[in-house]
Amino acid sequence: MTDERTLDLLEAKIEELRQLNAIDGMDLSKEIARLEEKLAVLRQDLYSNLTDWERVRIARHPKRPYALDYIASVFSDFYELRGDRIVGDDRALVAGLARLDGRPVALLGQQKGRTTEENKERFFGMTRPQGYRKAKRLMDLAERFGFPLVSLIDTSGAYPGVESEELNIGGAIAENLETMAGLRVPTVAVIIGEGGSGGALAIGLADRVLMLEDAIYSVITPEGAAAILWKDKERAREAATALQMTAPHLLNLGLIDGVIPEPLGGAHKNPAVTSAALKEALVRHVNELSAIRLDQLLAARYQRYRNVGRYTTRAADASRGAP
Amino acid sequence: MTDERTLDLLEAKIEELRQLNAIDGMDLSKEIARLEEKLAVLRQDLYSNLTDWERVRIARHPKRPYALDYIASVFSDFYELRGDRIVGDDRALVAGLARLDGRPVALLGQQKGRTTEENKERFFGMTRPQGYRKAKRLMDLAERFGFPLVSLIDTSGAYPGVESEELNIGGAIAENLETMAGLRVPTVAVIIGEGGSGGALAIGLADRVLMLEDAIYSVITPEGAAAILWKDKERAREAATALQMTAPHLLNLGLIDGVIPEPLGGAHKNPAVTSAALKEALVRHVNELSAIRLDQLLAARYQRYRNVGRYTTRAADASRGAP
Amino acid sequence: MSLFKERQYLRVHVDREPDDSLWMKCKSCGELVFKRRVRENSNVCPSCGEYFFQTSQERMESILDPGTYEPFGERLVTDDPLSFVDSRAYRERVAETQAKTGLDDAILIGRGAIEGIPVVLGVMDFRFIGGSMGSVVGEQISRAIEAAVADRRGFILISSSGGARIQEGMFSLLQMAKTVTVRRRLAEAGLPFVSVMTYPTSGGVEASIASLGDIIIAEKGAMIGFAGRRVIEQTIAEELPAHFQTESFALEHGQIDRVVRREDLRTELALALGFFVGAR
Amino acid sequence: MSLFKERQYLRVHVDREPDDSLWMKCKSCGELVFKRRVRENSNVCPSCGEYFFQTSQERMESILDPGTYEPFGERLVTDDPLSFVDSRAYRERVAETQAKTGLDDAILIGRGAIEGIPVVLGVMDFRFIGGSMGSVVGEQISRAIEAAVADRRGFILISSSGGARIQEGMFSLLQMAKTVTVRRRLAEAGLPFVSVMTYPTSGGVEASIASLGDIIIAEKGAMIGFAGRRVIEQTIAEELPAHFQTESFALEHGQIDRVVRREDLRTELALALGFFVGAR
Ligand SMILES: [Zn+2]
Ligand SMILES: [Zn+2]
Repeated sequence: MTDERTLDLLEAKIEELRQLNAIDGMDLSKEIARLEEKLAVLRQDLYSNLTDWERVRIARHPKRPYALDYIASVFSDFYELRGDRIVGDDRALVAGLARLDGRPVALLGQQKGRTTEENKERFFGMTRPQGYRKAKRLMDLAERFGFPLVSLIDTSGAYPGVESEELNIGGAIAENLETMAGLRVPTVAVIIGEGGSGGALAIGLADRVLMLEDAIYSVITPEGAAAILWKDKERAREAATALQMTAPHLLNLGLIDGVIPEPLGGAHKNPAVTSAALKEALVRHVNELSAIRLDQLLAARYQRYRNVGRYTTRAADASRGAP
Repeated sequence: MTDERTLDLLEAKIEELRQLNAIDGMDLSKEIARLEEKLAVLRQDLYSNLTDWERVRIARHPKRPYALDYIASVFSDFYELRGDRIVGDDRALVAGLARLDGRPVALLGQQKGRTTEENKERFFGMTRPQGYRKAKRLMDLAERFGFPLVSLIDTSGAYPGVESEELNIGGAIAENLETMAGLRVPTVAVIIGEGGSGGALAIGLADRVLMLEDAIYSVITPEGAAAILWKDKERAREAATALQMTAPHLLNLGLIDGVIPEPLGGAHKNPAVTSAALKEALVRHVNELSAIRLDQLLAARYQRYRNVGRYTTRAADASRGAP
Repeated sequence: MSLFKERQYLRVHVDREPDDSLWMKCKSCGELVFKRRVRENSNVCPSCGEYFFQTSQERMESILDPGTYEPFGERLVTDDPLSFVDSRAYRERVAETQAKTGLDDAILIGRGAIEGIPVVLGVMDFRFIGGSMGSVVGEQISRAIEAAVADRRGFILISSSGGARIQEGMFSLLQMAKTVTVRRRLAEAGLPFVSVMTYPTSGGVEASIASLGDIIIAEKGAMIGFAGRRVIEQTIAEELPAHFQTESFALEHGQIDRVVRREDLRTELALALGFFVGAR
Repeated sequence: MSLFKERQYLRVHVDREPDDSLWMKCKSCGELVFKRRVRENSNVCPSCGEYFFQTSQERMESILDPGTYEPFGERLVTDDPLSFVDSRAYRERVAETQAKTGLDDAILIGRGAIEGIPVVLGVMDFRFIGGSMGSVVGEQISRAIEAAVADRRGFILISSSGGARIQEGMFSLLQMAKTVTVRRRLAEAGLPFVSVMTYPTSGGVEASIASLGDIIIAEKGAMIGFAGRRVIEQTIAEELPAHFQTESFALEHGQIDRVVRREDLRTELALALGFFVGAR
């Protein structure tokens, strides 16, 4: 099958032809139209039958819109709040207040960098304890003022490092989970790119969990799973499939509430369209949740997470008993 | 007037005479009795008319019982809990659960060291952000389980250092104050030695604030005040008097609720007696507070701190207005 | 407190020109600048951007919508509860400072609006015994918060303080407890508290009310910290980092939300408060 | 998860002597020791103090008062929700582990008493796919907590886990959310949760339920941390401290309350629980 780069080249050629057409007055319009049709078919073929691994690649695409891109396009008046009040300010997790369709919300977003500079600042989008504790602060602020909480999740995982362990990153994640489990405001989480394990879930224990169509959400990276389970990093593709980490799979498994469509080829092919779809979904879900009585909202959240898991009851038998 | 050291020497001499008396069979008992009477009078003279500065010296006396001494003698089953769950464990503030006359309480104690080794470990009794955040954790635990909170205060102040500032020591103290202001359990604080400014108050915003008779509680050390206000460190004695930092003064000013008597010469002269008095006071106050309905307890605490301060209303006059 | 007296007034210069002069000379760039323009520019030099000292009255003016400042409540003066005398009597020191500044103590409180949003605003004044917090400052902050709760407005405190008012002893220390206790009422009422830290926000003020903002904003050039540099240097033999206790140090260490230029403070506050209008 | 398979079993050795032998040889001191004495001594070598591996059943026995252990609830087995196959089928791996250990999954739960204090106890078992937390572990922890709430008993969880059960994918990750959500019920009921961390307590278990104890106790020789050493070494080029992720590292960094020897764990738990008997 043709790959993304070839299609991009073809598109560029068509554009050149179009310019030629315009300048020289020679009529290539039919040929151009035919080429465009062909391109559309190829693109449809390529993207509508994406393998899980291709989705992984789109989810990590360096041109993919990041949290701050959506914060700028979906929300208005973003007012960033920084710092955990304890140790520092983690730039890999941005936080603040913003308006969603006019309504004030508390906002959390995991932010990757594009350049080397940015990645240094953003720790490649991997959240540190400082970030989780800042998130906790925002959760508390949201609760105090009744702001719905929106999380935009995009991280390959919590930052693994000596300082992270020294600052009790596990405890920080656990505390976020505990806080979100009881938070007395509506909460919506959207995986916009990579949902990397506990580092993602830490801000994702929400009333509604949505995914962009080409986002992934997984207990471990495909590479990590391949290394551990297959003892072979090269088998990440297989791992990606086996782990069912894409949005359609997770919707099918009943683990998420909705999939937000992306343009063919991924969000970066048309960020504006993606933003519009994201905004529509966020507004709808926040509105729905805000209409629910708080005790019912909390009861539903409790049931949702209390009941997650798949197991079967074994018939009691003689082998069971005190040790 | 005779000073403490001379009296200690005299006491040692009397003891030597007593031993001589026992060994040699020569009868010195009358002379010894007379010396003892004299010693008692001198001691009475010395200690019952303590100047404020003398109290400061007793409060800082290297033999003075420290928090862990009282924890061992006043409470039973002390079960130490360590760590702030974030950065570290401050050994200058010990925390845990214990029984007071059989009743479980949450306990905070600021702990100085006696040896160089101990002082290194205990940071000379100066609490760091890690300590205040551990205290916060204990406050939350006390609230969750309904344990009364008892603070034993003994610090020259919060630890001033680069790491303290980096870890937002001011914010940590402020958060403790906010937590104690709203804590839904009875709280008792006792200044057992030095109550050094914000570093002491951080665990001292309580329903009952008591002081050992020779303890001090001040907005600044006498030396610090002398340096700032008199531009002369040598004038610490004057500062000690002017600041009214002793227990009798503060009781008189209505800022504390009770003074726990110490033996002549200070707690270290008879730790057992001091412990007994401390225990009696703690049991009494915790019992009294526990009998009060929670909403009334919180209302009384609110009024107490809302109304502290001394000011006069000025007649409105023409000089007042918009700028 | 005079802890800060000998320290460099980072970017802050008191305007000492006689009041009837229309022009002043900027100590930083040397330019003669029109005083009214300076005032209108939040006491920032229109020529070089240097910050001049701003009194509490000037801050009130530069932050609130013109004509909306409304002082309220009673005028309070300290009782001098310890009859304190150091190199001179506290009572005299207060009286002299009152005469010189026209203030009753180290804070002004008032109602007003910022870009139309009603607020209660407290502004501390460093000229009054180093902006230190004694009985009057604690009481006025409490009254301001109570007024905010009664009116259902947000509360803004602009701190400029060396810490506690030593001369009031434990009465002063307990103002930390007092302001924090009353601050809880705002939270319970679902009303926002925005704390603005300026040069300097330290000691007992930093370790109580100022650090408890729902949002904490530092003015560029602020000094933020608990212990004074000298105390730290004396206690430990550590080298202090170059930007120690500056606003960038506080931002880097997660202690504040934002750093703003003084000229932008008003807009900044309006933006922040906007989120809370009509919340809960 | 097999993240820890190649790591040294710090002070932990699986007792591999055939079950019918009365004696075993300690791998540490070389002494032949009477197996029953080892059992009675919490699987600590009576000769040299070395810790041997303790199964969940052995832990139940060594912690609860004799004869008080009462398993409850239903026997649960995973559904293999992803029909997962790596180098082999997850279903087979589970069946084989069940046969080898006699366990249904990586946890045992039960009621019992510790020095007379009624408790609900959960004990994870590292032999079962690295003690990893999948659907069954999450559900059994939830049921244990619910039983504790119903009986008004404290809950104790003894963790020994490499983290999430990869083979259950997102179902596994969400057990973190599940256990934490249910854990709140204990807090609301005013009942204590004591978390005991042993070798190893890491990944998704460390970053959820295990870190939320009202009291957190580490067994001597525990490994406590979120990310595996290898992951950290690969991500960063940092030298790891010698005691990295040991119980003393966790204590030094404020993450746990206490470190206890395995022989003392039972007494320790009784002491801790004693404070909560009859509280609220
Ligand atoms: Zn200038
Ligand atoms: Zn041995």
